[in-house]
Amino acid sequence: MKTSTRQVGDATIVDVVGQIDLHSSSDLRKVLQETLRGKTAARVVVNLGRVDYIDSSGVAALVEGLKTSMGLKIRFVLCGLGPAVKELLKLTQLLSVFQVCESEEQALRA
Amino acid sequence: MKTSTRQVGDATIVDVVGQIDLHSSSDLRKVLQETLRGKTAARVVVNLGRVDYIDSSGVAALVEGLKTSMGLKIRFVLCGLGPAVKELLKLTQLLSVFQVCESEEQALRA
Amino acid sequence: MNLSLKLELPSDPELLRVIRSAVKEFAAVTGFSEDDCRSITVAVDEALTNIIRHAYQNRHGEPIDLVCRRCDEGLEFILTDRGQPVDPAKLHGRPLADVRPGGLGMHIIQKIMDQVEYGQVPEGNRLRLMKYWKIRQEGKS
Amino acid sequence: MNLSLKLELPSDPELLRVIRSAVKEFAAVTGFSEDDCRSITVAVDEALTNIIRHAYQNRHGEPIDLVCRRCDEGLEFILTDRGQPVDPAKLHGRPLADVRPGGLGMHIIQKIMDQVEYGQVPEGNRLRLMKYWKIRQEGKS
Ligand SMILES: Nc1ncnc2c1ncn2[C@@H]1O[C@H](COP(=O)(O)OP(=O)(O)O)[C@@H](O)[C@H]1O
Ligand SMILES: Nc1ncnc2c1ncn2[C@@H]1O[C@H](COP(=O)(O)OP(=O)(O)O)[C@@H](O)[C@H]1O
Repeated sequence: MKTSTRQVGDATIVDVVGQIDLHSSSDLRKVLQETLRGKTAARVVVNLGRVDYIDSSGVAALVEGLKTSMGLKIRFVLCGLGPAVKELLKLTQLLSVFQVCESEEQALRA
Repeated sequence: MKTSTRQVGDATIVDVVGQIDLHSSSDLRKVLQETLRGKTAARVVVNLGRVDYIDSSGVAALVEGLKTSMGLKIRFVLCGLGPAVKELLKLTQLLSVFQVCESEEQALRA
Repeated sequence: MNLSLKLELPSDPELLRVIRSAVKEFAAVTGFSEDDCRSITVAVDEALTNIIRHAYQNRHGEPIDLVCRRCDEGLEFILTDRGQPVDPAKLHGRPLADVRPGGLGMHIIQKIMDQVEYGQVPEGNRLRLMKYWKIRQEGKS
Repeated sequence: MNLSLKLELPSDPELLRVIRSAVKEFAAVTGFSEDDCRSITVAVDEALTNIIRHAYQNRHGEPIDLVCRRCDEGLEFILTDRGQPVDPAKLHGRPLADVRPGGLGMHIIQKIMDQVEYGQVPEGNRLRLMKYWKIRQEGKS
């Protein structure tokens, strides 16, 4: 898994590529927490379009990001979910807990 | 691995999909031999565009097809070679032995 | 026809993607659909993750055995470790409505697999996961 | 850092794609390029194919062990079988200029791998394949 961040207007986009599992989820957790707490972006969009695997530890990193964002009143949006990510969020009944958009453009407006 | 054949003018196209290895190469061998010997096509095109793996037993099936085609004076053309197929043919010094085209259209005219 | 593959791996998270790719292909070879292959892979991955985190408390280099077996009823996975045994009282995970990080692995495994059995054998802790063929699965509901 | 994975499989061609996917991911985890991962996978696959065809004369269900190991020098694969030992006189394959089906496996293995060693151990026949890290590989030429 690799992550990188981009600034688009008042939003920070976190691009995630690869497989999120016990080996990599702590990196994702760290990036999300730093992005949320570091700058004062009004909105953080996590682009999962190139993630082909996620496990429960990856979902935990996303849930923790969501919790932090709520405390800081930052919008936290997921976008580009492929079948692997979507299925795991459904299975864990978390799909409705997150704000989820199809595309990055929608996530920037949502 | 799955194979199917189509007729285009005086050519028979053999579409191959998947991985060609010790488990599947005998099927490929059979299809190629039957196609070459069965009908009297002037040209047999093997479309390998959706083959993502080939081993030496798969290459052997292609070499045998080529030999049969030469005996029967049928044109035998390979097309759509991906990196896995191309590399193995290079490694075994067989890339120049076969008539190879980029696209199916070229293979039908070659 | 029976077909089985045994993997002996250390409890190293780096290897999880290697095991996942083998499990996914094994499920594909035995005839499961792409969706089933994907979810079966998740279940085995979560089981391995739990062994690394809980049985071995994140210590790397400890032995885990994974046997994948195609049998008459479906696909069976047997995981064996020599770490701390499971505490049945803790095994259930958290209520899903209580949204917080963690506590999801057991839910995932149980939703995907048809049988989930923890036990003790002379070699250590044993977890058996079973996924029935679709026909059986439909029959069971 | 050392990392190793052992696979115990029957001599069944159906499983080859499962082993290939594990070998490819193992090579990726250890840091080889995509091209190298692909060719390393071919070499191990050809070695397994030879064991099934020659050592076990196409009998299925016979035991093969494959150990994949990341070590200081590179990636090592050790294959062990209990079939017919190799006849060193036959091992070379055919001259490549003589175009006919078959006789290519050994060429492929030898071109891809940096070391190819056949030997006998108490458990049976042993084949050791070694691929050095790129730096070493460049140094060697
Ligand atoms: N293989 C195991 N060995 C020991 N304990 C386990 C194992 N798997 C699960 N457990 C116990 O079950 C609990 C619930 O597991 P799980 O639902 O995966 O959530 P989490 O791992 O995030 O706590 C764990 O916290 C742990 O106490
Ligand atoms: N694992 C093995 N056990 C026994 N004999 C082997 C083994 N691998 C290769 N050989 C011998 O080496 C020869 C050359 O092998 P190879 O180049 O792969 O071509 P092919 O397998 O098509 O004959 C084989 O025909 C066989 O006699």
